[in-house]
This record gives sequence, C-alpha cells and structure tokens, in this order.
Amino acid sequence: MDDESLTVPAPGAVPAPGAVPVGADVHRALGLTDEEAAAIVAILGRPPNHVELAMYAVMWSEHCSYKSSRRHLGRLPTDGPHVLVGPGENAGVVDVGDGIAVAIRIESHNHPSAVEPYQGAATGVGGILRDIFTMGARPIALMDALFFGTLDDARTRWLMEGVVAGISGYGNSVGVPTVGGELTFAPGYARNPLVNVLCLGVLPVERLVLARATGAGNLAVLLGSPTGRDGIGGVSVLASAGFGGADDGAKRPSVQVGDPYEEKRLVEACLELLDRHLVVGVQDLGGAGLACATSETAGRAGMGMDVDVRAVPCREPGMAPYEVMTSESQERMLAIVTPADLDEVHAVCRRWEVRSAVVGVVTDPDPASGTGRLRILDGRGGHVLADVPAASLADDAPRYDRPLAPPRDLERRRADDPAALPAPADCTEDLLAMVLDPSWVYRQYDHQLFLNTVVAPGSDAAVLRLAAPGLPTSAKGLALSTDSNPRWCSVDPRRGTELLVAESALNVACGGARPLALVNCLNFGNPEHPEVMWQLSESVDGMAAACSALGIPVVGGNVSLYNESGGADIDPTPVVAVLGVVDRLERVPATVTLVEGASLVLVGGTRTELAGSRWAVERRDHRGGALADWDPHGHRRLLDAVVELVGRPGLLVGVHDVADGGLALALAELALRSEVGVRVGEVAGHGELFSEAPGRVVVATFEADRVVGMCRAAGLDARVLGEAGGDRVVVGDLVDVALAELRAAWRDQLAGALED
Amino acid sequence: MASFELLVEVRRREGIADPEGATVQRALPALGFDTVGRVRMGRAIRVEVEAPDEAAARAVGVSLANRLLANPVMEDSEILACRALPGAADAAPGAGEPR
Amino acid sequence: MASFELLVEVRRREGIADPEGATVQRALPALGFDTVGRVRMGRAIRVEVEAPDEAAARAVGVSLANRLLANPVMEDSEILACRALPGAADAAPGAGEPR
Amino acid sequence: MTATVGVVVFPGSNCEHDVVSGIERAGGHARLLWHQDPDLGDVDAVVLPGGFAHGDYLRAGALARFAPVMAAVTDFAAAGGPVVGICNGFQVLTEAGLLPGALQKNRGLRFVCATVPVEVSSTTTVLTELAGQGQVLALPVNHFVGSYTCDRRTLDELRAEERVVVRYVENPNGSLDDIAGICNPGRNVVGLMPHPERASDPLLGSVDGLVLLRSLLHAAAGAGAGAGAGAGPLLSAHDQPPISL
Ligand SMILES: Nc1ncnc2c1ncn2[C@@H]1O[C@H](COP(=O)(O)OP(=O)(O)O)[C@@H](O)[C@H]1O
Ligand SMILES: [Mg+2]
Repeated sequence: MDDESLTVPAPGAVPAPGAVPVGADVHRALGLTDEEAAAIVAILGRPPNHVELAMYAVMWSEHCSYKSSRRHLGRLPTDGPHVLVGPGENAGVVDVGDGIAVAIRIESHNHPSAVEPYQGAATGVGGILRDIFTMGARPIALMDALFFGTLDDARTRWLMEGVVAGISGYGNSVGVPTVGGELTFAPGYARNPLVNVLCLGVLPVERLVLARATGAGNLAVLLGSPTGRDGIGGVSVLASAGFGGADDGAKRPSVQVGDPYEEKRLVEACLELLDRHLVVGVQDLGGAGLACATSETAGRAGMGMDVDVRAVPCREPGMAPYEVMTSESQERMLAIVTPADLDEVHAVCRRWEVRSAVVGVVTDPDPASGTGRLRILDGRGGHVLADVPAASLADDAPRYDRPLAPPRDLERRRADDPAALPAPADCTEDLLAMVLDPSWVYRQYDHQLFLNTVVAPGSDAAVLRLAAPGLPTSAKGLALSTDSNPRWCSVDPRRGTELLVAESALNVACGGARPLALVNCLNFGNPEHPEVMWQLSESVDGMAAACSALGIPVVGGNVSLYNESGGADIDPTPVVAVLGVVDRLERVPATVTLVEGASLVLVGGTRTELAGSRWAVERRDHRGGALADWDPHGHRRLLDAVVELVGRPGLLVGVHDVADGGLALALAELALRSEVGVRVGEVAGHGELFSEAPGRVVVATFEADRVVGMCRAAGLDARVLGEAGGDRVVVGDLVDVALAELRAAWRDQLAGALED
Repeated sequence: MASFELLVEVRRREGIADPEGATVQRALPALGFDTVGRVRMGRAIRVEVEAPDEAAARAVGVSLANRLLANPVMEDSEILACRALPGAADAAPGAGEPR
Repeated sequence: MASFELLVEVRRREGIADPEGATVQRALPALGFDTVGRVRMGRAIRVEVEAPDEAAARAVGVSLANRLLANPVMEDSEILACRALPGAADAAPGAGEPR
Repeated sequence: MTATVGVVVFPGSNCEHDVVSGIERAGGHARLLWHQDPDLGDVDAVVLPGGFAHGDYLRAGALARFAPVMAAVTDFAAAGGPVVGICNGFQVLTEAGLLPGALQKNRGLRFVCATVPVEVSSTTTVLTELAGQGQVLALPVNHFVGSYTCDRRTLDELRAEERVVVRYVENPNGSLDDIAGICNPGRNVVGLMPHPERASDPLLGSVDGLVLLRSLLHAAAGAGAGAGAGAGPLLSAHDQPPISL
C-alpha cells in the first residue's frame, strides 16, 4: 500500500462533492473492488476522500463485514426462551436463571498467528475478552481450539510453541483461566494454523448493556492504550488475504503486541463503570478500530457522532487521521457517557491507571435524511475530514452470493467406503499411534483461577461453578466443550457438522449439563472457490439442522475465510462450542476416570461406520465414504439419560463419550487418566472399535444392572462391555497392551516432539 | 538541559542459572551453528534522560539500574552507551506518554 | 581459530508497541525519576563464537540474530560489540556449558 | 475472636478474591487493601496474593514493591505481624527484601499449572504452626517465575535456621533445594509459590490448603492479642530494606 497516496486532504477541502479526487486505483490497493467503490460513491452522492475510503475499506473487508458468509448465516436458528442476545452483538447472552446471564463468544486469530504466533494468539485472547466485558460480563473462562500441521515439521513446532505460549502468557496474566480446548494436527494446517479462542463471562442479568450511542450530546470516551500504527490495513491485508508459498514476508505488516496488564486494568475499570451505572454503552475496539466502534455504536442507535481525531491519544507522533481511525491498537474501549458523569468516569479510570479521553460527541440524525452522520473532525470545531452516514459503514457493506458447487468427485468419494479396507490383525499399533496427552498444552494454562473449575481440562467438558464477585449466589454449574472434526467435514460438511453439534452436546451432557446454547467459528478456505462456498453452505445447513433438532440456539459466531496455503484450501473446519447448565452442582461429577473393579457399560447403539474416522484418514490415508446417519430423537434421549446418570449421586465412577478414535480411544483414555486397566470382552471388529459417530457413551459403575435398566427404560441400547482393573488394556482379541506402554506413547506424542 | 539515550545491559550474575541462554545454546547445533559456544540472555534497556551533561545522565542511569532495573540478588548491570540526542530538549517523547 | 564474544541487541522495531517499556516509564515519576523519558525494553544476548577473525565472528552473529534470536516481523537486531576472548581457544567456558 | 486478614490488591493482582474465599472457608475474615493505601487499618495479618502485579513487567514484583502499601506492610512485619506472600506475593516479598533470594523463570521455560505434593519442612512459622512436620499436602502451583534461587550463604542460613517452610516432593520448576516456600528469621513473614487458597474446597479436589490458612488465622489471632510484644522482627544483615516513597 502506498502510504503517500493516503495523506490527509488539505484543510477545508473536504467533503464538498468531488473535492478530493481519489486516484482511480487507490480503492483497489485498499482491497475494494470497482463495484464496491461505486457503491461508496452512491452512498455519499460524491466520490469519497482518502479518510472515508480507508474507513469503508476496513469496514467492508471480509473480516469485518462477513460479505461472503452473511447470507448463509441467516439460516441458523437463533431463538430460544433463554436467549437474551443472539448473533450480531459483541457476544451472545443467555439467561441461566437465578438472576444470572452468561455471555459467550468464539473468534479466530488465524492469520496473525501464522506470522507471529505468540503475539497473534495473545492478541486473539485480548480481543475475545473485550467482546465479553463489553456486554457487562466478567470474563471467567477461556478455551482455545488449535489446529497445526504435523509435529515432524520444524515450523509447526515453532508455531505451536509460540501459540500456546501466547495464550498462556496473555490469559494467565490478564487473570482469566483457560479451562479447555481442542488440539488437531493435520498437514493442511502447516502454513495456516487455526487459533480460535472462546471466552465466557457472567453478569447479573440487570447489568446487561448493549453497545449503543444513545442521547445526543453524550460523549464518546476512549479508554485504554494510546493509538499507534498497529495493524493499519491489517484488517484487509492480514485477516482477509491468504498466505502464498515462499513470500509470506511481503504480507507482513506491523505486528500487534498484546498488553495483558493494560487489559486487566481495562476489565476492572469497565466493570466498575458499569456497576456504578456511569456509562450508557461500551464497545470494544477490534478490527477496523475507531472507525468501527464509533460508526457501530452510533449506527445501532440511529444516531450520529462527531469524532475529533486530534483528541485521540497517540503512541507515535505524526499519525494521519486515516491511521488514527483505522488503527487496530489493542486494549482500547469506547464508552458512551453523559456529560454529568464524565468526571466520575475519569476518576474511576485514574484509580485503575487507565487513560481516558473524550474523543467524540453523539449527534442527532440529520433532520433532512433521518440518518446519523459520522463526522471526523480535525480538532474540536475544526475542519471536517470525513462525513458519512454512520450506519452505512456496517449496514451497507456488500453481500455476495458467491457461486458454490460441490466437488466434482463427490459421488465417487462417497462410494469409496473404508469398510472395504483390510481389517487389521492387531489393532494395538493403530491405537498406540492415536493416543495423545494434551496436558503439555493445558499445564501451561492457569485453569484453576477463581476457584470455579470443578472439572479441569482432560475430560469431556469443563465444568465450572457459576460464581463470581458481585454475582447472585447460585447452586448451578456451567459445562462447556469446544469441538471440531475437519476429517468428518471434509468427507461431508453437512453431515459432519451435524455430528459435530451432536458430539459437543454429548460432551456437555457427560459433564452433567443440559445443553443450552451454541457458538461457532467457521474456518474455511478461499470463498472465491465455489467448492469452499459449498462447504460453508453445507456446514451451515448441517449446524442449523442439528441445532434445531436438539433445541440448541446459535447465539454467536465468527467466520474466518481465506485459510489456504500454497493454493490449497484447508479442510472445512467449523468449530462449535456448546454451553450447558448443571442444575445443582453439589459434588464433583464423574469424569474420564476408572475405579478398579467397576463395570464398563456402553450406552447407545453399536456403530461400525469408519468414514472420516481417525483410523481411516490418519492411519489408512482414506478420505472417502459416507458418514454415519444419526437419529436426533435418539440423541436427545441419550443426552437426557446421560445427564440423569451423571446427576445421580455415586451412581457413576467414570464417564467418557465415544468420539475421536472411537471406542478404542475412549477406553484407552479412561485407563490412562486413572492408571487402571480395562478388560473388555467381545467387540464386533475394528469397525466397532474405531467408529466415531457420536451416540455412544462409556460409563463405569458398580451398579451396572441399574444403569442398564435405566437406559433401556429410556429406550436406549445399553450393555456391559467388561470391567476396569489390572494393568493392561485388553479388548477382545483386537487390542492387548500394557498400560505402561500405552502411557509412554500417550505422553510422548507432544512432550517427545516439543521438549528438548 | 540536554537529552541523552542510555543503553543499560542487565545480565545474570555468574553462577545464576540462565535457562533461556541454555535453551538457545542447545538449539544451535541442529541449526548448523556449530562454532557457537556459550549463550547468555540478558536485557537491553534504552532509556532517555534529561540531564545537564553526560556524566549526570550516566549517574541517573546507574541509580535507575541499581534501584529498579536489576535485582542485585541475581543480576548485574552496566551502562553500555550514552549518547546525546539531537535537539531533544523540546521534542516531546512519543511512546506511552503519561496522561 | 580464535574465540570472540559478541553482544547482540534485539529490540522492537520502531512503531511496534512496547507495553513493558511503556509501563516502566509510567512508573518512574512516582519513584522519583522525573527526568527519565522514553523507556524501551529489549534483549541483550552475549554469544561466544569460534572464528578465524573478527569479521567472521560478526558474520556468525548476524546470521544467528536473523535466524534465531529475533523475529524479523517485529524485531531488529544489532551487533553492539565483538571482542576477542583471551587465550580462549583452549579454555573451556564456564556455566551454561555446551552439552 | 476471629482474625481479620488484609489482602493487598495491586493493579494486575488476580487471586485476591480467591484468597478472601479461602480465608473465609478457614473461618476468618478478610478485607481487601489497595496498593495505594498508606496504612493497613485494623488487620491482624496480611496476605499478598497471586497474580501479575504491574503485569510482572521488568521482573515479577519489581514495580509492586514500591507501592505505598508496602511501606506499611514492612512496618507491620517489623512489628511481628504475620505476612504471607503467595506466588506473586512471594515474588513481591523477595523484591522488597522482606525475604532473601529471588525467583527465576521455571526450568523448562514454561508456565506450570498443576497440583503437586508439597512437604511441610518447618512447623514454627505463621503459616505452618498447625501442620505436621513432614506432612505432605496436595497444593496447586501456578507460575512461570517460580524457581527459587539465592547465594550459597543464604541457602546455608535458610537450612541452618530451618527457614525452608515447604519443599516440593516433585520439583516442578527447578527450584534450588526443592524450595517451595521460606520464612524470615522472625518466622512471621512467609513466602511460597503454591496456592493454599486453591485447595480449600472439596468441590475443587483438595482441602489440603486449609491447614495453612488456619495456621495463619491462628497466628493472626495471637499476634492481634499481643501485637508488638512478640518476638522481635529480625531483618538479617543482607536483607536490603525496601525504599519507601
Ligand atoms: N488446546 C487446548 N487447550 C486446553 N485444553 C485442551 C486443549 N486441547 C485439548 N484440551 C483438553 O484435553 C481434553 C481432551 O480433548 P479432546 O480430545 O478434544 O476432548 P473431546 O474429544 O472429549 O472433545 C479436553 O478436556 C480438552 O479441554
Ligand atoms: Mg468427549
């Protein structure tokens, strides 16, 4: 980008129509198409100047405007009796009872993490936290879903070390526990890792605030870090452009650096301002910086805003107005404040050592047109540097109906069933290659802070107490799980996403919770490829179908496109997170663990489909076949039954759903986490052993008859598989391995590759 | 008054473990750096000081290093350089200005 | 062959935020350091290199800095000093011994 | 009489509410103190909680030790009042010179969050007087800068005076002599890396921290009764006094 061409127009020369001609191709350098540039001219009734063009460019980027995906997202079910705020705001908010609401959101920071893994991941954490406390919620938990290449690649190891250190460095320091996540390795992510971060916050229902700038004469106060040239153009360049092969360097603009200490003070200051009713609304500054925060707060309220760029505290001298308006400097918030409260607001900020500066004032809509104008002024009462309809930056962004088409070999791939693969004589070797202990990652995360983490990372779902300072007391708990399965989704993005939602809901049920809401992050390749758009559309339909069938509303999401390297798109990677509620969290629920002598009961019907399974894809390099069918009604019964079983005091001593790696891995993980062996009799064959379709749960109990009886009464299959005990994992004549050998393989997958 | 930029090095005392240096050192042979021996990680802190002359600027640097920048239990400090900044007396410093 | 000790400074590029430096800077007036302006935090890395001459030693330092010590996306590096170590060819270095 | 514990909040602290809840579970009262407070008010003991005071920028505890409240904490300790630094609080106490030595980045250069066995090595401190000698407690550790280091002379002194308060059974961070916590010569100032407050509730897996928190309350009640009359606070010769502002 040519910085010189973007200098401020001469004073006084501004928005008079056509006063500042913009070079014909400047918009292209900014990533706007000719049609988009024409749309801006139509909105303004004149050509835009540079400041205006820069603001439209960042706001209309894929990252901010969802221009390729928006028309598909509308198909997701978003309503439910508990939903207080659905998609479209900074975070989804659900009412969990007892006067408490939960805010939740997940977001990607993929491309920044590919360039500077530590800071990319760290600023991802910072950004998602701000989305949560913007709603008035105190962040109480983070989760991370990570996708890397394979660990034999040195760059992957560097990326993984950096990303985990960045999440650890920022999350721990800002003081929010990271209570779970996902970890996936596949060659397609080698140059384009995915870093999705989720944050959950809690608030007394009455503190809920929406980011709206109401009340003409109210002031816009910028809180937090001074503004630097961080990520100028980063929104359009960093977040919306793919990475080529060799010359990543050309696309490396300035890296944003996270400051968790500033963020911590910002959280405390903002929550105190909200508690004391000193703000009308607050909005975080993320992608597109001030341009986004000012236009969105004004636009949502149908108001206008005058912004004085000179009043913005800058980190560097000589920043141009377009830079100030589009900078993505981290750790900043915009608060809308009445003039009467301003002194108090400054005082609270001073106490927390947070900078605060009045940068704008809310204005009435233009009486003639009825639209609020966003005007950028060069000093209070100074020249007008930009004048646009505030809402147009967000609402008038283009929406594309991009062409979509299934892959040409779809039918042939579907017909290629892995059932035809030769059965392994001994499944032990496959099992040994699949076990992986993610504790190398989560040991680096504070997952205990706030004394809420009842079930820590390592089980199906994190289970948290519903408590925080200032919150009404509650006996309830929350359960949370993030899930993804790019293998399933590459075989069949629609069915794969359905199964994913089913799995995530089941994970939460294993934590003893009823699923209540879902958020998602859609990580896909280049939307200009019809096949990628087809994947996205199918995935959305699958999510919509499963969420409707299970009664789980989608309360928020994020889309990350252009995930590709060297011209190859990543496998479709929707990540979902299901939030559930535990009615009474009075004791530690059963987790992924065994007790010597307990019976192992398999709840749910036998399955043998292998399409998309780790066994087929990772172990046999086979990516064809059709995914297992699922029965939403049966799954609902299963969810209810599992919640019931987990909730009965002392009935279960262990529980784990059958997912990744199938029954084999479920049994192995139960054994590994408890250091108690497993003896299982008949399993039909490697198909039953490695099938991953969600719909099965292994429970360990000393009351097998009662468990089986309860399940059958609920219309579910249930049978005793075997028992826990000894120091080997034995499954019929398919698997026989010493626990010690299994443990060494489990530990070594990460530690062996990453420790020196 | 004039402006000076001081460069202060803070390094671990002999005998205090340096896990960061050791980690870099261990990574070297694999990267082909087989002529590199010991590696020690420390901090380089650049500080701008207003002072009548260089001696006074250095004195501020020494006091800052002793009181704050280094922990004498495990670290030593040294002023590596002190240079006068051109016409700095009036130029407001940019970064992180106090409110 | 002779032994040299290189001193490499790695610092954030101009324009890249330095929250640590800015935080220390903001704390200084309260500690009585009211003549101190901008503070920038970087790393000082001391490296021992075997090389035929100083120029060769410096070349190793530059390559090490670019490939390992600094992330060029956000950091610059500079060789601040290079000195010959007395009779070092035989003397085994002390702490942080190579494997 | 239940003792009142003052829990100091620095900007960047994050365990203050957890400590308050742990103290309450142990049967005491707790009150938050602000880093700018010039005095401690009417408290019987002080806890410096975990977190990242001032972001841990420069070094953990390096900026926090200059806070106005630290002058008051120093006076309180000098008068024999019980002072406990947990994790970041331990780091602040060493930087302030109230405890000798320093904390370094962990061996392995990674943050460690885990529950580890820790052995009580001395029961004559304000934090351990109700614990058993050699008692092994399951306590969460949660730090990046937790590897204790000091010079030879200090280590000899710590050992000779039995001032190592708790030791790791499995050393998670490379700490010298497996040191998890130490005390001052007066035995009224204790710093430790493990978090007793995180092991104070059965719902969270371990209640082994309660014996430590109860000891502190016990000592605090005693100190409240005879404040100033107790054993004189002894700053050893090489403990540098903090600079008060
Ligand atoms: N990146 C990560 N960060 C934190 N915890 C993780 C991460 N990856 C995996 N975990 C934890 O490890 C456990 C196993 O993960 P996973 O195999 O994905 O579980 P599941 O298949 O039940 O969803 C979970 O408790 C999860 O939260
Ligand atoms: Mg699971």
